[in-house]
Amino acid sequence: MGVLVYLAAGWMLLVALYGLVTSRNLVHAVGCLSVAQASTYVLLLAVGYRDGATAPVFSDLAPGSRPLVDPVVQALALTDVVVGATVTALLLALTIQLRKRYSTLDPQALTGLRG
Amino acid sequence: MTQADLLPWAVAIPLLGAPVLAVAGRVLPRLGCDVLATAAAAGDVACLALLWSRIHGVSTARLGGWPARVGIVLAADRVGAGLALLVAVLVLAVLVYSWRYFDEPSGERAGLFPAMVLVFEAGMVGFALTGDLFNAFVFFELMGASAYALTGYRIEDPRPLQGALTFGVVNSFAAYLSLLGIGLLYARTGQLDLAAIGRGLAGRPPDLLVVTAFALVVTAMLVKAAVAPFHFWLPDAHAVAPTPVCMLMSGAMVELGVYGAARIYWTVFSGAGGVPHDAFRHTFTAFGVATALLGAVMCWQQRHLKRLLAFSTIAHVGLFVTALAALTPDGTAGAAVYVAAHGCVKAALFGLTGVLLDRYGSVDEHGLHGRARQLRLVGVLFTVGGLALAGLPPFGTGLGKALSEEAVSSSAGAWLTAVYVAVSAVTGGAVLRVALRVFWGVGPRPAEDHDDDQTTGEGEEPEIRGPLRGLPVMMTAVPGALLVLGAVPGCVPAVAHAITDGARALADPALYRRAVLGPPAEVRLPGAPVSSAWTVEGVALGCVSAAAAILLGAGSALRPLPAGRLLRLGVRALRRLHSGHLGDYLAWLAVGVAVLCAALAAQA
Amino acid sequence: MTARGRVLLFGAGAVVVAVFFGLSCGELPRFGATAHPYGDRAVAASLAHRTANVVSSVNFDVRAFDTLGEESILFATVLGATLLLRLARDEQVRPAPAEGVLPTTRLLGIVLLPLALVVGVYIVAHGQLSPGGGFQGGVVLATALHLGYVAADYRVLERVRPLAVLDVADSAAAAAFTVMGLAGLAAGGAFLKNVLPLGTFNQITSGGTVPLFNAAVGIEVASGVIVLLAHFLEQAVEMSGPPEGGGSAEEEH
Amino acid sequence: MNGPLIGVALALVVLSATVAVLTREPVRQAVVLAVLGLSLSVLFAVLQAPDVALSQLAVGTALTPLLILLTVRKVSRRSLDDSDSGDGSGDDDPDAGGRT
Repeated sequence: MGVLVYLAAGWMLLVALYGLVTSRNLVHAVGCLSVAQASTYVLLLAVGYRDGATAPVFSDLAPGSRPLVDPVVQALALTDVVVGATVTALLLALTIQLRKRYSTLDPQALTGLRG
Repeated sequence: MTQADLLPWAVAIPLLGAPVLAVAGRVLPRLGCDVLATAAAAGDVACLALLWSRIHGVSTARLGGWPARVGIVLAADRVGAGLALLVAVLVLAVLVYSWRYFDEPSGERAGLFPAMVLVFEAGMVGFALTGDLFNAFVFFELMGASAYALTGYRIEDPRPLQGALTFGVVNSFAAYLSLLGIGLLYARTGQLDLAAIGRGLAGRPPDLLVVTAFALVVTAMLVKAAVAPFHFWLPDAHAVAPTPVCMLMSGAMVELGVYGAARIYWTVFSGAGGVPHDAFRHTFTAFGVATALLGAVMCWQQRHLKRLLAFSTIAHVGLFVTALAALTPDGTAGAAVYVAAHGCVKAALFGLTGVLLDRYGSVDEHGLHGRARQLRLVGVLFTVGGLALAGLPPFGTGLGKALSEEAVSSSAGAWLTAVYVAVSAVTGGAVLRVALRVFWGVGPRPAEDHDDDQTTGEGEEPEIRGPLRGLPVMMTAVPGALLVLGAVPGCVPAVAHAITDGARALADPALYRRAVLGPPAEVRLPGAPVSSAWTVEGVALGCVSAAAAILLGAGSALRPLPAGRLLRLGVRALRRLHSGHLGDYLAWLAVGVAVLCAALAAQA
Repeated sequence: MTARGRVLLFGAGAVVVAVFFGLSCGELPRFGATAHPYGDRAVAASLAHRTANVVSSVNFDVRAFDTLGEESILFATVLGATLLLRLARDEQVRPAPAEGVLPTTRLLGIVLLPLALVVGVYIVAHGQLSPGGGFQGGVVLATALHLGYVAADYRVLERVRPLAVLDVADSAAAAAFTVMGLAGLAAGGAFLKNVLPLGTFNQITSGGTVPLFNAAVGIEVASGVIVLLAHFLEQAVEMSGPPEGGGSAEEEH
Repeated sequence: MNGPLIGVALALVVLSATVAVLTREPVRQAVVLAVLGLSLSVLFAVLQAPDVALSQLAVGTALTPLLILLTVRKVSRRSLDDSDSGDGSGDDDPDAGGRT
């Protein structure tokens, strides 16, 4: 069961890159980017997991009574979730404006920048 | 104010200035916003100049009072603080340059553009000063987010939006790759501070996880530094970004990618358990030379001025990476001087291109042929900039090139000196060709070759309404000042010595580790100083490359250079690779990571 | 490059990267292993500052500089969206038509809106005690406010959501985070230092500056996300773009 | 007890991620991304990370799909009120035919 979780993160990244490379619609590409980001959450939290441990919150738990999962990776994943949400919002804003100026959203047809 | 205080202040000033400006922009007139923005930028320059002058080894600041094992420690040696100072100086220059140049939105959005520039500066300064790997990822994303919005600023023109979107997706994907690498390193060492990870890796011999983690983390740095084959996004983003943003991106942001790669290798992976020196040296010399040659060839082909300067930046990034790949204090010192001077010169050239865009609404070499004759001063400055790019001796770029050539030829091979001279000559020659054609109308008007797969500079909308009024004085004064600043390292030996002396600290991971992990005390730099003076062959090589640039520029301005059929086909194929298609760039990103992993693993 | 060529190129690169990543996953510590040195140090630091939720302690006390960077990214995105989604010269704004709503939806909205707002405030306030915090509570508050749009129509939402005030609140909260950090520098000698009295463990006032940072982040995220959604809604609901092909310089070919 | 639960949640995440990537039409992709956000929240809860699960629920399930749907509405709506030649947003769906 162990290494499977890490491999799942790798799979999600590469399938998201496949979606990005073969995308025919920029909104779909931005969605694939957020899937690629989801792979980082899975790897970070899998690295921090501990068998038989509980969440690192002492609101209903006496400190030291039970083994705890790694709280640092959770803080990193939290920061990563925020970064993902903001970058997705910014890229979607660019996509909206791009659609107004080009009649299509297919990377194949965007021929403004070449050479 | 000890150094430990100056470090957080350097990041806090722009982070405080941006929200204040965003709010003040609603009430203050345009002049008020500009004064406020300039004050914040000047304050940051003062803070970083003070910091840079006081650093003698590595100065650290423990944020929140926590040691490096638990919290985040800001650690700056002369190179990191020097790069942050370069960023601050360029931001100040850009804000002064765009005083009356920029058609900012009025009404409640008046202060937003300078506020975004200040956030961009905070991201770059934070990235240069941080000593924590995940914190570097956060500032990498902060730099990115503000750069995407600034690049796509002109929403009425379709191309900036496409350039910004490509820039955003490629850089963000590379950042997520590096986060996977950070996850691997965290699992192995249980640390996030650069020095602590380095010490954690030293316990075991290097295995595949270390090589893969290094490749993933350094990929994001190489994408930001636009090293081939990760460089495709840069010309698209530069061709379309507003001129002040181009000045910042080419002048400082790209160089931060090179600094990030060097910092991560020296501090984390250069020890016993990391990537062996030979593997790094051969791999990154190959990447550097490939980038330099590709950048030079593509730079010579361009007719769109901003793309031409963007490919020139890529070529010079290749030279910086080759110098750093020598893994000697001399190489680091040469690269540091070269980066400092190149940043100023390239920002000046972009500023002058902005003048052409403002006057004629075009940045196309063929379209502008002979039209800018009356802009005498701008023409002279543009030519001086071209000569500086070519490495003419009194300029800092000449000194940086000389020091890098000396370091690289002693460690890797004399043929690399030929690469330095050739690349400087070709890029300098391209700029001189443009100067001669646009400002002096030399030679026949180039024939309209209608191969449609080329971005022309036509039809660019001037970035300010009503270009009938006179040229704002700042739009020539700031580039002039930046060119003078680019000459300072070459002319004033004390400045050159300060840069090179500090650069030795980057190549000394033990010193960095002692400063960050040991008790908080000022750590002095031991060892013999690095040579930073002009040498005879340095001056000679500088003159050779400058002369070659003049010959190439003047020659091709008079009549197009003869090129063999094979060369022309090869160049056409190379240019078709730069297709502007997002999928292509990401496919090349995957290939680049694969090549990096394979090359490092083969030699590890 | 043709589509096929692109996929082949990607395939070659992806296979090599997959092999390297797969092998290095094999060398990672076993999934669920018990050795988490940084985690143990973080728990010790959190208990030293009497913060019950260790993740909030790491976010707002031990590694607060990361959170400062993350909030600056959110602030940059709100500024960016305001810049990018501004009214282009060839566009005009049409006020949204009033839409009828089922009485049951309206009732549900009226009941749920205050409830959701209270839950959001609760999550922000108890950030350092129970799971949640400034960011999660802020997003709950932001999405809760849009119940007004669901339960009524766009005009009601515009009345409930004063954009100018929210813009200023977003900037003020971003500046407040940095100012509190500088206060820590002035008082305690280190940027973002926890200088306030730590209070008693598991109480709402425990953790020194952690609740304050939580509140600042809560306000910034709530107002930032509302402003962000406002720009997207304005684009989707109100703005009508230039006539097809008129504004765009891209000719059809 | 946690092992099989993690396995199920992980399978759900991987499946919905793959489907999200292979769904070319943005509106359907937004729905699948919401399902992915939900399954990620479940996985994080099972991995004992309540904070991240709550923020993923708020962002991945509510915010990102909402933004995508608003973008799609703006994108398809633009061609609706412009190309009043009446073929609706058909022309806007370039990959209607070539489903890869």
